[in-house]
Amino acid sequence: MAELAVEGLVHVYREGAVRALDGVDVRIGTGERVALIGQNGSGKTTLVRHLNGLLRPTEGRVTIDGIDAGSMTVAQLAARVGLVFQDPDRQVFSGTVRAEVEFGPRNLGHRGGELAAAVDAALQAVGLAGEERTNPYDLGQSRRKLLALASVLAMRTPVLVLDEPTTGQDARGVERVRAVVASASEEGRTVIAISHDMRFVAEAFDRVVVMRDGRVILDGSPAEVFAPASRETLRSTFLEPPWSATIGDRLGLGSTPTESSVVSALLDRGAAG
Amino acid sequence: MLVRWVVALAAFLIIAVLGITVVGDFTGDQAGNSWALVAAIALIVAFVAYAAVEYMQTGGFASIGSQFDMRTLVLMPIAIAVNIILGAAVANALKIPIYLDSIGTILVGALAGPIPGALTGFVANILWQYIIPPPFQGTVAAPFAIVAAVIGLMAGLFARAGWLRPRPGSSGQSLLIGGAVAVAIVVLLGLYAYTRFYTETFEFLNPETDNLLFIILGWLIVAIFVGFVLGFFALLFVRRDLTVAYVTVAGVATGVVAALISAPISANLFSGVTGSGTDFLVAAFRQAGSDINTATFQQGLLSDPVDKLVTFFVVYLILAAMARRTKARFPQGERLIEGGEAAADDGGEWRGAPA
Amino acid sequence: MSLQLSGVGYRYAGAQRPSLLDVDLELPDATVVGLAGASEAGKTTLCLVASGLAPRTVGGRIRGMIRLDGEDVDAWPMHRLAERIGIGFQNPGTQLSQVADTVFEEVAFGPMNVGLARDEIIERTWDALDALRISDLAERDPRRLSGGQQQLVATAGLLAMRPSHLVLDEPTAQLDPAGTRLVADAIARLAAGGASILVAEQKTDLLAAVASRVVVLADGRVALDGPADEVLADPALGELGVAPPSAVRLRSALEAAGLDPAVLGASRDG
Amino acid sequence: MAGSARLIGDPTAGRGIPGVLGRPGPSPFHRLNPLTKATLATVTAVAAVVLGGLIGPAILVAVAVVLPAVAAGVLGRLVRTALLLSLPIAISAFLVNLFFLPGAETVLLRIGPITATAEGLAFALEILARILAISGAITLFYLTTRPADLVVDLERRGISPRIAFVANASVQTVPAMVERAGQITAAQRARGLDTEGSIWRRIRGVVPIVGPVILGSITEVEERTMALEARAFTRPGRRTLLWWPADSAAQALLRWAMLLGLVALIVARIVGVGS
Repeated sequence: MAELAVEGLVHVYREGAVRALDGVDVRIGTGERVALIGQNGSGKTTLVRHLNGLLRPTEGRVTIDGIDAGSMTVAQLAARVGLVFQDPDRQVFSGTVRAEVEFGPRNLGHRGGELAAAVDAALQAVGLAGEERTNPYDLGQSRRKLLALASVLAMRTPVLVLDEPTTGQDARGVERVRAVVASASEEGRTVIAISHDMRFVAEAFDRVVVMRDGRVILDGSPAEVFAPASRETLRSTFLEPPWSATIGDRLGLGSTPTESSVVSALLDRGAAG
Repeated sequence: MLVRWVVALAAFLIIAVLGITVVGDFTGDQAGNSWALVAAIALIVAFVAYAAVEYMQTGGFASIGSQFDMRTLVLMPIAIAVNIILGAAVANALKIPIYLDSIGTILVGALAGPIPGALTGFVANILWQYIIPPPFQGTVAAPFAIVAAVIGLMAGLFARAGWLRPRPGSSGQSLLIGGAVAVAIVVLLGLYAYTRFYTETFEFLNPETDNLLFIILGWLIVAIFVGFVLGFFALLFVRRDLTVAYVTVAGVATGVVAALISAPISANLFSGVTGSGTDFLVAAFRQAGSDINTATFQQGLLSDPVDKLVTFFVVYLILAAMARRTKARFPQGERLIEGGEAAADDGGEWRGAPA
Repeated sequence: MSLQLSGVGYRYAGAQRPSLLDVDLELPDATVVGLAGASEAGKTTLCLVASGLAPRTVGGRIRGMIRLDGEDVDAWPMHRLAERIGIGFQNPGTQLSQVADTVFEEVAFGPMNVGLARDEIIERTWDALDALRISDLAERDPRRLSGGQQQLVATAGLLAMRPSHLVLDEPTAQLDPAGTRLVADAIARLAAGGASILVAEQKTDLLAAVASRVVVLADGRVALDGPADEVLADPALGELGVAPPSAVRLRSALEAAGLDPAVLGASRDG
Repeated sequence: MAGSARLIGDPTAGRGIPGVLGRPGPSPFHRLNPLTKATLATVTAVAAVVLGGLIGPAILVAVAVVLPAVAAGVLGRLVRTALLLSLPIAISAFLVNLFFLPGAETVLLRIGPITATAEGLAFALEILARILAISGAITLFYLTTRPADLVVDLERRGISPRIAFVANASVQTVPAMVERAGQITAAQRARGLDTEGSIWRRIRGVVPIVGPVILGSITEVEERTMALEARAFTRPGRRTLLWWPADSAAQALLRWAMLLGLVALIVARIVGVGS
């Protein structure tokens, strides 16, 4: 559905300021699940804001299916790249949950049955079905965040970008977000998420891009990025691999970013021994 | 305690008498305006006198300060910022002949009460002129602080009377009656303003006039009025909420009072020039033959009711979108919630906060 | 010397059901108690009740008894409690006083409100900044700091009141890994110094590292209560909407696959 | 409070407040008490209105605005800011009066049906003089005074800490809210809101942007309120202030003199008008 290519991207907010992005090259294929990690200020948010045109490159370019994003308006790009911001209170304004979710698809020109179906599916996915008529501000903070996710999900964009989707979520909330990521990816949509939750990153994504000071310093599968060999590079930007990876390293199991990979590595070793 | 009230009353009377003596003429066409301004000024002076006596007695302002619970106090800076940002944006950038600089004031009045509302309006205009740095600084804001205070006061009183409480699912009959009453009140206010302030100089829709400006202005007024009535009934029946009628009357009434108080200030201090879109209306009315005082009244009576009507509706929408529990915790919040709070039946061991 | 809740229930104004029921909780001196539970299980409410903000500031109705160092605090006004119990929230930005242009004034805000002597305020402010190792930020504008730094400033503002107990409601929820580490280290250091802290957290790895005791809430009631390593290894944790710490999860994954968790070693430093 | 020492470690005595707090301004005019400067600004502004005409305000601007500005070394910034602030009003004043002053007869210029008159020009200049005096006086005040200094000074003189809070917090909230509006605009554009098109589209964008600004700010009220109460802000009685701007008897005298002068001017004006 959509292939993203970021080529030689440089962004400077003000003349003379530091380069928020300092030459980023990333290609992301259709249906990929990519986690973007790094400290605050490493350029993650600046990067994803180029994908839907909220920011324009100082140098370099972004293409979507080979078309230069610079030739499209933000409104046109919004139909291709849906971006969910971190703080739901920076977007919620409608009187009801349903109206809030309808806002995005309506802006894209969706109407009638198609709109209703998209909204229903999105609410179902985040567990807010049955709350259609609720005032969004009567929901708790964590459910309001899921509402913000639904409001972009319903736009059915080929690319979905999530900024810190698991912040403030409990175990069930994280599970819901993971399910949303998985099903969107199965539908062939590309999912890109910024996250600080390394376990979530290792378990829900098939590719991890690590940023520091406006550059990509690591890019690969969770097994590659969280491998013992990458540890020092991760540390240089204050990131710790998930516990499973640390344990796997300690036991000499190779790279085991998830619990299941530790288990299978141990089973393999048992079989071999 | 008694001394403060006596001093406040004395101050009110002194200023009122002084104002009448100085301004002199209270019998002319614009007597209502002068009355309103003098009364508003006297009200403020009385409040200041009350506060001064309390300060002399106790070295503080506890009796006034304690009316402001912490939540109201935290809301006030937000309200003031909303006033200033929207007000500056409308005046400097949009150049439309309304102000939209009292949303915060009316919001505080509605949620917290008349006195906090009045104080928010007053303080907002003072800060706007003295403390807020450019580009939001207001060059002509402080003299209108009195107007803002009265707006906040009125909003607080309307909300206290329950006028902003939602009434969803009102019956068609009550909507019709309520709507008719509201339109009647607005038309009466309009007629009052028209006969008092427009008939002498401004030939409303006079077919013999050849001045393009008058024709445009006349049709503009007709358009506003027709649009208002249509929009009003549409909204009333779409939302099926009788409160729409209450909000309309509250907005228009507040607007008329605001116009009465602000016009003399604008005319005498700034000759009707405040740098916003309203200046062009003043110019038009002067071209029609009004003197500067009359022109600012005519402009105010056109701009303010529209402005306050829009503002009251915006505030009503904000209140509707706010979380119920957030509203309920403000001093006047219970009066903004449909049906009020049904207190669950408690056993004896449940208790509230210590006094 | 302790903060003790016995049989405490609490209901928000206008709510049909209580948000807390029959909660017994003791926060002794020199102890860190962790508080876990799903969203809307009552963690935040319990923090508000323990600090006295509910019902004093929030409204609503309470029952049961709260004792501070043996004294019933029911009739205490909030400003009196504020000198004994400090409470911190998850959002660093909203905890700033909005009246301070420097970190120093921000941290001194509470002691200034209490009306202490000027020298005393200055001493306490420097001490609090030192305790969190942010004295070098004293002249900075608190609004221009990172979220983690702001959270430390907010915590220093609590410490400057010299409370005997601290209540922290998800202090790291909004922070990036570096910010989380700053705050977690500060909690661990205060705990090692003998502080008495109640920390509500979704991050059970953090609780495993700092708490000696953990309480899990479900539907406003205490579901689990006991030593941290026991509660955090309890099989019921998942059903209560709490993700077990990484080490515990890994161990259960091994057990489920028929492997002996002993291969992981005895460490619980996850 | 035996438990307290453990939370805090060993006290290290002997440090004062950081140097930036209440740091004196660069010039003697900066170092005047904020209330003195505020009085000067208010008296100048009111006097300009009371005097009217061209010469009165001009002298006022020279004596009470330009002279102090030169002494404070802010004349350049003052001129830029005051002009910028009064520009929209100046344009209005000229358009309204130059062309539309009723009863004006001396025609200067005729553009189609519109005529510019000499009387209109004179009247517009008078308004402009008044506006320039007001904006100059106020601009001089805040170019030489930090808002916090005035608020601290007023609090020392006895205004309620609650009013002081509202004033300080308002100053901080305005830029914060503008920043918030920027973030919200980004979020809504990401949801397909078109803010770049026709006027009608821009108007449709007002609610999705202004709505979350206000609602989100109100949602934070609860947490801010709790954070302030948890820091004993509602305790009755006086707060301790760490520092406050210097004042002197001479300045107090000056302030009263300015106020008396203003009252005298107003009285003279009323009597003069009445006779």
